[in-house]
Order: sequence, then structure tokens, then C-alpha cells
Amino acid sequence: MSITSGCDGLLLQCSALTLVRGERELFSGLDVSLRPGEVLQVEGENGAGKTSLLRVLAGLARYGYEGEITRPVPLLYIGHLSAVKELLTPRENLAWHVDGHADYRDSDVCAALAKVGLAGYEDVPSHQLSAGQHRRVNLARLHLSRQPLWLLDEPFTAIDRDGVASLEHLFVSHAKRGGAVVLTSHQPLRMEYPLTRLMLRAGGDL
Amino acid sequence: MSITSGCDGLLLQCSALTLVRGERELFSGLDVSLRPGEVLQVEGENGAGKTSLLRVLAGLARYGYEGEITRPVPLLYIGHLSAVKELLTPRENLAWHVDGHADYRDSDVCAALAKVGLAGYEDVPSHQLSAGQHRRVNLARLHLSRQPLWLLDEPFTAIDRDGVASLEHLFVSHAKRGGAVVLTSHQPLRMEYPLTRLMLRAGGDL
Amino acid sequence: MTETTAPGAVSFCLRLLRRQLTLAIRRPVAVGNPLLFFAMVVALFPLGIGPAPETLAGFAPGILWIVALLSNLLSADGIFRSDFDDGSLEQLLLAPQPLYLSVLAYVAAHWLVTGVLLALVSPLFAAMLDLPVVAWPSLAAGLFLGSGVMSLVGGIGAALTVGLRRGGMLISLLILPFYMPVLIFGTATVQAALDGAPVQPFLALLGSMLCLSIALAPLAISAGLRISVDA
Amino acid sequence: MTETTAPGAVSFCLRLLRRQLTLAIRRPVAVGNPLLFFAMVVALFPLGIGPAPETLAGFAPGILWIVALLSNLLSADGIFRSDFDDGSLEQLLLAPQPLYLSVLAYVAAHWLVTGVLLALVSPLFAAMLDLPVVAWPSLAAGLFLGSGVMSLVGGIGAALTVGLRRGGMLISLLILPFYMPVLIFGTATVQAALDGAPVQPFLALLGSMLCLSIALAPLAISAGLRISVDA
Amino acid sequence: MWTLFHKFGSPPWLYRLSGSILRWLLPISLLALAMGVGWGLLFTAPDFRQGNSYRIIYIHVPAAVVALAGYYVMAIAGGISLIWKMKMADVAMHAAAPVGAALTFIALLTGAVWGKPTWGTWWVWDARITSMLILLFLYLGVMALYEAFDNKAAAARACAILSLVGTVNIPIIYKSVDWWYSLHQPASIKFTGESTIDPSMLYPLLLSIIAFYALFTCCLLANMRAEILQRERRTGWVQRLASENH
Amino acid sequence: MYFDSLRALLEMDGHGFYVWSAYGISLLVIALLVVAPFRRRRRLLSAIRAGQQREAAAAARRTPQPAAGSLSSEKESLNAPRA
Ligand code: HEM
Ligand SMILES: Nc1ncnc2c1ncn2[C@@H]1O[C@H](COP(=O)(O)OP(=O)(O)OP(=O)(O)O)[C@@H](O)[C@H]1O
Ligand SMILES: Nc1ncnc2c1ncn2[C@@H]1O[C@H](COP(=O)(O)OP(=O)(O)OP(=O)(O)O)[C@@H](O)[C@H]1O
Ligand SMILES: [Mg+2]
Ligand SMILES: [Mg+2]
Repeated sequence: MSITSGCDGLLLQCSALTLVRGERELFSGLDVSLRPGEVLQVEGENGAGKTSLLRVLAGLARYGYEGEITRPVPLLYIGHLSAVKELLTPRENLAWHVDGHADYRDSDVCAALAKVGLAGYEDVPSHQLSAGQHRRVNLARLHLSRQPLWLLDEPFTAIDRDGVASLEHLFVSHAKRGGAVVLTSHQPLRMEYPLTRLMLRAGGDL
Repeated sequence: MSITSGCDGLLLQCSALTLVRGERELFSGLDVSLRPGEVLQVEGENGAGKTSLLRVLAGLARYGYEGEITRPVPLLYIGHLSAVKELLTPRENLAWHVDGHADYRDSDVCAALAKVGLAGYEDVPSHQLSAGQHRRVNLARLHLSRQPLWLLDEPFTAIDRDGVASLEHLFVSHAKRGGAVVLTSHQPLRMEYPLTRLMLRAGGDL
Repeated sequence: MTETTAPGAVSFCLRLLRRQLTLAIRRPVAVGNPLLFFAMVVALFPLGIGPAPETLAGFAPGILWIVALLSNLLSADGIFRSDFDDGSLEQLLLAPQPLYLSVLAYVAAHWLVTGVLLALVSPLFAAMLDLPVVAWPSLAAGLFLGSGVMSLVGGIGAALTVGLRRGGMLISLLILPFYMPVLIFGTATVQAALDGAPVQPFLALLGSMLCLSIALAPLAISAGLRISVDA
Repeated sequence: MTETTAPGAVSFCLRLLRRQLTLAIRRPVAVGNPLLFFAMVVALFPLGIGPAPETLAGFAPGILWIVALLSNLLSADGIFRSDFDDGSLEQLLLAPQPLYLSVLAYVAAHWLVTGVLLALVSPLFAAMLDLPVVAWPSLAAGLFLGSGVMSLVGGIGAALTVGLRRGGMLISLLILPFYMPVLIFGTATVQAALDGAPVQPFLALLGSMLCLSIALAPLAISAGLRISVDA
Repeated sequence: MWTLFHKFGSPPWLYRLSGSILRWLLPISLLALAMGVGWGLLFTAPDFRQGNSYRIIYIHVPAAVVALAGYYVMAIAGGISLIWKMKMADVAMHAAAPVGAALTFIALLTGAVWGKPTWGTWWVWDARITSMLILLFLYLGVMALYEAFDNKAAAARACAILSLVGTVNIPIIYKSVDWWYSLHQPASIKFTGESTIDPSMLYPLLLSIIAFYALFTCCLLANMRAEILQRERRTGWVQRLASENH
Repeated sequence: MYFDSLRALLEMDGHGFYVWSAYGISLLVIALLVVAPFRRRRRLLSAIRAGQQREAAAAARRTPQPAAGSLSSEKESLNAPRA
């Protein structure tokens, strides 16, 4: 069962993208197109422009770039900030998430939390969680997501080895179901799945 | 030339350390002792208690634990928070750092920034830096540090591959000079140096 | 993959409202604070300008309204602050529901825990400042409507400034003039009640200001948020 | 390894002071806000209570002092807030210099950019409220001393609440009672000047309160910070 | 002396001691309260100026007096806990706050209700009333601060600091408010007190004050017992107590 | 007894409302003040007892005691061969 049944073409396309931050041109003439089933890893050293690119692709940054971007499908973006409210419990954080793409039943939420290893932590105030657990609350949204396109900025930050493996597994199954994933990471991925790579180099070329 | 010439014994010792967070006992009866030249990697899955342990060792957490800790030498602690002021430039951030262990000359500061790959960014307001650059500002303190003991909580977060390699190199040279390093990391280290490992397991045993 | 559908705009809005109210209740101080702040500032005035009842009663409408305005102004910055800081705001902008309604939910939550609450307890403070009983209902009604306007206008300021690391003084300068009419009509309402004049015209004015701001402010707030997240 | 030595306590303190002042200047809002707030409230008062000059002049000392107090109160929370949020505070606690002096530097920076600045521009606001010129110097002198006390007391509140996730603006509840004596003596100073009575006793009282708080408050602040970083 | 001091530091000892004190003190204080209040309400003659409304005095004055004393109990306990790190002292401090706040509230409320028939207004900014209001804020501050901390050990220390700062400041606050009031020459309203009070009114009042002191002690001890259990719930003696005490 | 009748006592020459409401609310607050800690203590003790029972049950499940013929240990031994 494909999640992109309605849209058999591209999930994201951008062409001739040029991005300037501050005084610096990060890259120019970048073309990206994503098809269902694709996993794209954006690489580049610190400050190469990965985060900036993802924010432009997600539609969060709307100035300072040139080029055409089409986003035919809804997308899920996870950035450096975790969007986890410290005063809410993980359960509430997911059930009342401001990313309004779905209405989750409580059982779905608990199942998702269990999948990211937070079973037993559903009702602890989130500020009592460790750094990795905190991020896991946010990553649990991936298990609940209906969006075909995922844009993930360093999703493995603070996640332990088992967690990274299970995330990689999740990306593969999402891609196999017809979704697409764009992610940035400084760690090499160890998934058994064909990976597209995009290398951003400081200086502007790809 | 050793930085711990005055103190030829232990740089840190804790014995029979028991730590309780919330209702959970994270570990009990933990003994740690660090000698000059030692690099200790604390491992454990998310929520195992690595951060909590480091904060107790640094003397920042003063409740909820039992046990004896002696800290005969000054220490440098780098936690999840970067202690980088967004409104100050990297240069000012280092020169006016609240960690009052040294008075740095401007040339030292610039050299340290260059060593972490921030040459050219000395006078950019820090909020314009990328996530990795932001952390690098803080890590530049390692190059300036006079403290023999370093406690580093996930120092590689957001740092690219070259950055990780040069940090590992720095740890080795610090250890060779008679310092000691305690660090947590979910990534395997690739240093050519004998490494002590401490595995914290959820459930309390080591 | 869970087979759920995106919630409708209104139910999403209610969810947001519930979330914001829960957040407020988790910080009881945040709810209690405007009230305590009110009480304490009301206590400051006799200390500052002398305890004589007749003076106080004369000042009461003005004092109560100014303090209400201040406590609204001061808490307005928080409407989007924590959601910006922890990244929830970016997520809200990506939600498929119309931002117009979502920001209305945020503002409504703010209004409920500051303005409405203040309006409800205002008779207590009125009593402490010797305001005659006849004026209590119109004070409460005026605060009820006026604080709605102030929350909406404050929301605009908050949306424009939430992303700024520096600056923002300009914005509060810009916002303040919009508070002035509210203050003027608000005190006029109480004064009319004291003088035995009809208060309906003033309340109607405040009500129409509220309607106008409900219609327009969310547009400005949405635009402001998009700019702030980008900056 | 750079061969430098740890700076002495005083030079470290000065470095902190310089850092805090730079930070304040980088956010002109932080500096301008208390003043703006002051100006705003002073402007609101005639609107709220009717602009008859003789009424205004009679209450000018009280109003000016209340507003100074509020603007101090509202900015006190920020003394340690950003340093706590970004982790600088943990680092400060690990510094070898005595915390007593370091926190004094933080408080001094706050005092300089709020209280002292306010004291300097207070004649302007006094003029706006028709306060007779004889009272201006004692208003400024009183604000100068009193705002020091308020910054120190505010620092205690800030230190105790900075780590609280559920704290809201708890700080205003905690410290406002302690501000009241300052308010009383402050207005009394201006009143004395207006009445032609000697103001020295009042200023001496404010001064001795300042000395007392310089001696004791940093102890409470240091202890509060250690608790907050831990909690 | 020091052994006693150390004994006070021992939770089970204190728990048991306070239990046996409560067993007789609570009935006595309730009885005294009933007697004092009943006497004042039913058997004394009305005041020649205020008529029957003065009967509020039998609850207003004791509440006000004990509420004030309560702050010092709290602050001294806070000081002991901070200086000697005695855990039971911060239990006492935390236990005193709600009792003191409730009594302050009673004093304010009965005062306000009394004011209406006497002065024709619910509230005046009299020195004593104002400082009582400040006292309420101080109590509420301590309570709110305690509640806002998740880590109760830290909460206790923070509250101890706050109440110590309070002890330095309270005399200043009271003096200044008193002085402020005399400076301002108040509006025509004065307390009827100070004047000589008829013995027939005084005795029930004294009884009532004693009853309030005893009641404060009871509530303090009972709160402390609950708090001790809460803190020590993982220790052996509490576990044993729970299983025995059924 | 100063008052002649119950009615006089209740009215107190027109001050009855004030006096009785002051006394009523105060006594209510005092009652709450006295009762609260005792209720809290009782609830705590029963929570601790519940915790003990939960732990005892958990311990029984972990180490099935062959001698004890309780229901849970029977279940355990039934499950054991399959596991
Ligand atoms: C909200 C209003 C009031 C508050 C907060 C208040 C507060 C206090 C306090 C704190 C005391 C104890 C003073 C001490 O022992 O040092 C007191 C005593 C007393 N109050 Fe009130 N009061 C209020 C209203 C009234 C009213 C309306 C009356 C009567 C008309 C009244 C009559 C008295 C009397 C007779 C005493 C005892 C006299 C004495 O010991 O000096 N109070 N009040
Ligand atoms: N303030 C707190 N109150 C209660 N429990 C807490 C608190 N902080 C952390 N914990 C709990 O303590 C445990 C250890 O947390 P800690 O942050 O030390 O883990 P960690 O090993 O650093 O994990 P990570 O790899 O995710 O950073 C977690 O289970 C967490 O839920
Ligand atoms: N607000 C801004 N104003 C000006 N320049 C900026 C701003 N934000 C980022 N930059 C610059 O843009 C460049 C790219 O930043 P970006 O965050 O996209 O890098 P990144 O590839 O995500 O790096 P990292 O691996 O460290 O996360 C950096 O050189 C940074 O200094
Ligand atoms: Mg990035
Ligand atoms: Mg950690």
C-alpha cells in the first residue's frame, strides 16, 4: 500500500536554487528532485548550508534564495529544535502536536512512544527526560506520520546506537512504502538501501 | 611538560556513588578514579545516566546522590548547553568567558578559533553560525584550557567528520600531556590511544 | 502507518486551545501571576500616593485599567515565546490548517488566563481601592472586552518580535498607541457608571473594537510569525 | 597550552561587568525598555486619571517611584535568565573566583542599565508630571540609591527562580514585598523635598539599606544560583 | 542539649513524639477554641460603640497575632535548616507556611468583614492591614516557591533562603509601613483597640488566643508528620509503619 | 447567655450577617487546615501499602515459590515450560 498513491511523479523538486546567507553564497544552481522511494543524504562540513537548504525546501525560509521549488505533497520537517514542550508529557506532546497532520488516537501515540523506546515514560514531564529521550519524543512523530516526504535535519543527534539503527530501519520502510526522506547527518549511514547523496561544499559547488 | 606537575596522584576520584533521579536509581556503588593520561568514555543508552553522572562529577549536581567525590584539580565541563552567547561574536565569547580559569590574550583566542575551523568567523555574531560552528566556539575552549581534567558531555554533537577527528587528536594530546578526559559519546571513538570505558546500563549495574 | 486524517481547522484550533491552557495550568504561577501582580501593584498605589480613601477612589478606575493594561502588555510577549524557542512554531507554520484560526487559539488562551481572569476578580480589587459598587459591573465588563482587544494587539507585537534577537523596542512603541483607545474607553466606562451615565455606548465601542481586531489582528499575527520564523 | 593564569577576582568581575554591559548594548531593547516603559506609564497616567496638572503634581512622586519599581521588577528576571538558558551559569559556578563578587557584577550591570539610567533621566519625567524643580535632585538621588537595593533584592528573586520550569513570573511575588520599604522611603524623600523638609535622613536610610543589601544579598544570590543550576 | 538537638533531627523520633503530643494537644486546643469563641459569641456583652459586630474580635485578633508569630517560626526553622543542614527543620518550615498563610487569610477576611459595619468599607489602607497583606504575600511566596521546584531538597533550601531574607527584611517592612502610615495622617479611621478593654471581654479573648497558638502547633505538627512520611516513604521504618498501622 | 432568643442571637442587632459569616468562613478554613494533614497522612500510608503489595506481587512473579500455592505462582509454573 503506497502512501503516495495519488501522486506518482515527484515528491519535491527544486531547480536552479541559489542560497545566500549573510554575505556568503552557500551554493548556486542546485537542482534536487525526489521520487517516491528515494532517500537523500545531504552532506557537507559544518556551515556548508545543509540546515539552510532544508529550511528552504520545507518552505520555512522564504527570503534570500533564488530558484523554483515545488512541493506537491505534504511534508514533515524535523529540525535542530525538538518542538517538545517541557511541561507536557510525551503523550500530550504527541497528541496535541501543533503539526496538525493527523488526529491521533491515544493507542497510536502510545504505540509510537513504545517504538522509540519510551514505553514507561509516557506520563513523565518531558523536562525530566534525558537529551536523547527528549529527541525521541519528537522522532516518535515519524511513526505517526502520514506525510510522504520527510525532511530531517540531523535526526541522529543524541540518539544511541540502537536508536540510530531503528531509525535507519524506519527510513527504509518509509521509502519502500513510497515515501521519500531527505536527511542530513555527519555520521555515515549503515542502511541496506540505495542512497542518493548530495554533497554541499563550502565554496559553493556540489 | 606536564600540566599536572603538582599533582601526581589522582585527578578525580569517586567511590560508592549512588544516583537517584526522580524515582529511578540510575546506578549504585559506582567507583571512578582518573589518573593523568587517562581517557574515559562513558557509554550507555539514552537515559542511562551519563549526563547525570558527569554533572555530579563536575560538582554541579549536589542533591540526589550518595558517595564520596574528590576533585583535587580544576576541571573543565562542557555539557549539552553551549554557553555561547548569541549576541557576542566568537572572539568575545571566548575572551569574556565566564569560566574564569584564564585571562586570554587576543592572539590566543584567534589561534584557538582557527584551530576549530572558525578562522574568518571571529567577528560574526554567534547567532549567525550554523549548529556545528556554534558548538565549535565552545569547543575552542579546549584549546585554551589550563584545567587538567576535562568532563565532556557528547562533545561530538553536530560536529562534522573532520572536526571529530581533530577533537580526538586533541584529547590524545591532552592525555599525553598528563591531563585526563571523561567523555560521553554514542559514536565509537577512533583514537589510537588506550581508552578506558565505563558502561552504564539501565537497571543500575555497570 | 496510522490511517488517520488531518483534523479539521476548528478541531485543531480547539486542540491548540486545550494545549495552551494545559501549559498555563502546569505553571500555576503563570496563571496566578497576573492576578497577584494586579493585587500587588494595587497595593503599591496606596503606599505610593497615600492611603486616603477619597484619593484612592478617585484614582481607582485609572489605576485598575492601567494595571490591567500593564499586566496584559507584559504577558503578551509570552504568547509565542516558548513555542518559538522550542521549535513548535515552525511546526505550526507547516500545519495544513489555516494559520488564521490557529493564532486565534493562541490569543484566546492568553486572553482567558489573563484578561478574563482579571475581569472576574476585578471587583475584589475595586473594593480594595474603595471604588463604589455601582461601577463594579461596568469595570468587569469593560475589562472583559478590552482585554480581548489588548491580547489581540499584543499578539501582533509578540509575533513581530518573537524572532528578533535584538531590537523590538520599536515594535512595542508601535503597539502601544493601539492600547490607548482601549484605556480611554475603558476608564470612560467606569467613569460613566460612577456618574450614573449610561455605559452601553462605551461598552459597544469596546465591543466593536474587539470585533474589528478579531477580524484583522490574526492576519497581522500570521504574517508576523512567518517573518519571525524565517529571520 | 597557553601559559596564562586565572584572573584575579576583581579583574574577573570587571570582565563580567563589561560582558554584561556589552550584551545589554547589543540589545538596545534591554536598555531602552525600562525607559520606554517608564515613559509609557507616565504618559498613560494622565489618560487614566485625567490630566489636571495639580492632581498630577500631587501624585507625581508616588507615580514616578511606582513606575521605577515596576520597571525594575520586570527586568529583574532577566539578570540571570539568558545565562541560565545557554549554560553560561553552570560555567560561572565552576569558575575559581568567588561567586560573591561575580554575582555582584551581574547585579551591578543590571543596576547600571536600569536604575542608574532611570535616575539620570528622571528629571525629564518629573517635568512631564509637573513635579516642582526643587524635588528633582532628591528624586534622582533617591532613585539612584533605591534602585540599587531593588536590583540586589531582585537578583535574589531571579537567582531563586531562574531554574524553575513551572515558575512563571514567580519572581514578582517573591520580591515585591521587599520593594515596599524602598518605595516608602523613596516617595518620602521626594515628599520631604517638596515640603522643604531635610531629605538627608531619608537618603541616609536608603543608603544604609543599600549597604545592608550589598553585604547580604550576594550571599543569598550565590546560594540561590547553586540551587537553581542543580534543580 | 546537643543530644536533644540531634534527636530532633531524627525523623522517626520526631514522628512518634509529635504523634503523642497531638493526641492530647489537639482535643485540648479544639476545646479551648470552642470555649473561647462560644464565650465571646454568646456570653459577653456587646461593645458600647460597635454593638455586636465587635464579637469578630475573638477570631480576628488571635488569627492576626498567631499569623505574625508563625512567620518567625517558619523563618527560624529555615535558618536552622540552612545553617545546620537539619532536614527536620526544613520540614517544619514547609509545614508552617500554609498554616500561617491560612491564619493571615482569616485575619484579613474577618478584618474586612468587620470593617464593613464599623467603618462602612471593606478595606482601608491602614498600616497594620497593609503589613498584614504583605505578610500574606510573603507566605504565598514561600509556598509558591516550594511548589514550583520538582526537586524537594532544592525547594527546601530555596525556601529557607527566602524566609531568611524575609527575617532580615520583615522588621524593615513593618517599621516602614508603620512609619508611612503615621506620615500620611490617615483618613479618620482608627482601630478601636489600644483602648482599655473590659476584662469580661479580655478573658475570652485571651483564651481564644491561647487556643489559636495551640491550634497552630497542632497543625504544624500534623503537617510535619505527613511531610516526614512523604519524604521517608522509602525507608524501613515508614514501610513498617504502613504495614502495621492498618 | 447574653441573647434572649435564638432569633436575637442570629440577628445580633443587624450585625448578624457580618459576625456569622466571619465566624463561618474562619471556622471552615480552620477545619480544612486541621483535617488536611490527617487526610494527607492517611492517603500516603495507603499509597505506601499499595506500593508494598505491588512490589510483593512483582517479587512473587519473579521468583515463583514452589511451596506457596498462590494463583500467581501457579500461573508462573504453567508458563515456565513453554518459555
Ligand atoms: C482587613 C482588615 C484588617 C486587618 C488585616 C487587620 C489586622 C489586624 C492585626 C494584624 C491585628 C493584630 C495587631 C497586633 O497584635 O499587633 C489586629 C488587631 C485588632 N484589630 Fe484588626 N485588622 C483589620 C480590620 C479590623 C477592623 C475592621 C477592626 C474593628 C473595627 C479591627 C479591630 C482590631 C482590634 C480591636 C484589634 C486588637 C487591638 C490590638 O491588639 O491592638 N481590625 N488587626
Ligand atoms: N530532573 C530530572 N528529574 C527526574 N528524572 C530525571 C531528571 N533528569 C533526568 N532524569 C532521568 O534520569 C535518567 C538519566 O538521564 P541522563 O540525562 O543522565 O541520561 P543520559 O545517559 O545522559 O542520556 P542521553 O544519552 O539521552 O543524553 C533518565 O531516565 C531521565 O529520565
Ligand atoms: N541568520 C543567518 N545570517 C547569516 N548567516 C547565516 C545565518 N544562519 C546561518 N548562516 C550561515 O550560513 C552558513 C550555513 O549554515 P547552516 O546552518 O545551513 O549550515 P549547516 O550545513 O547546517 O551546518 P551544521 O553542520 O553545522 O549544522 C553558515 O556559514 C552560517 O554562518
Ligand atoms: Mg545544521
Ligand atoms: Mg545526556
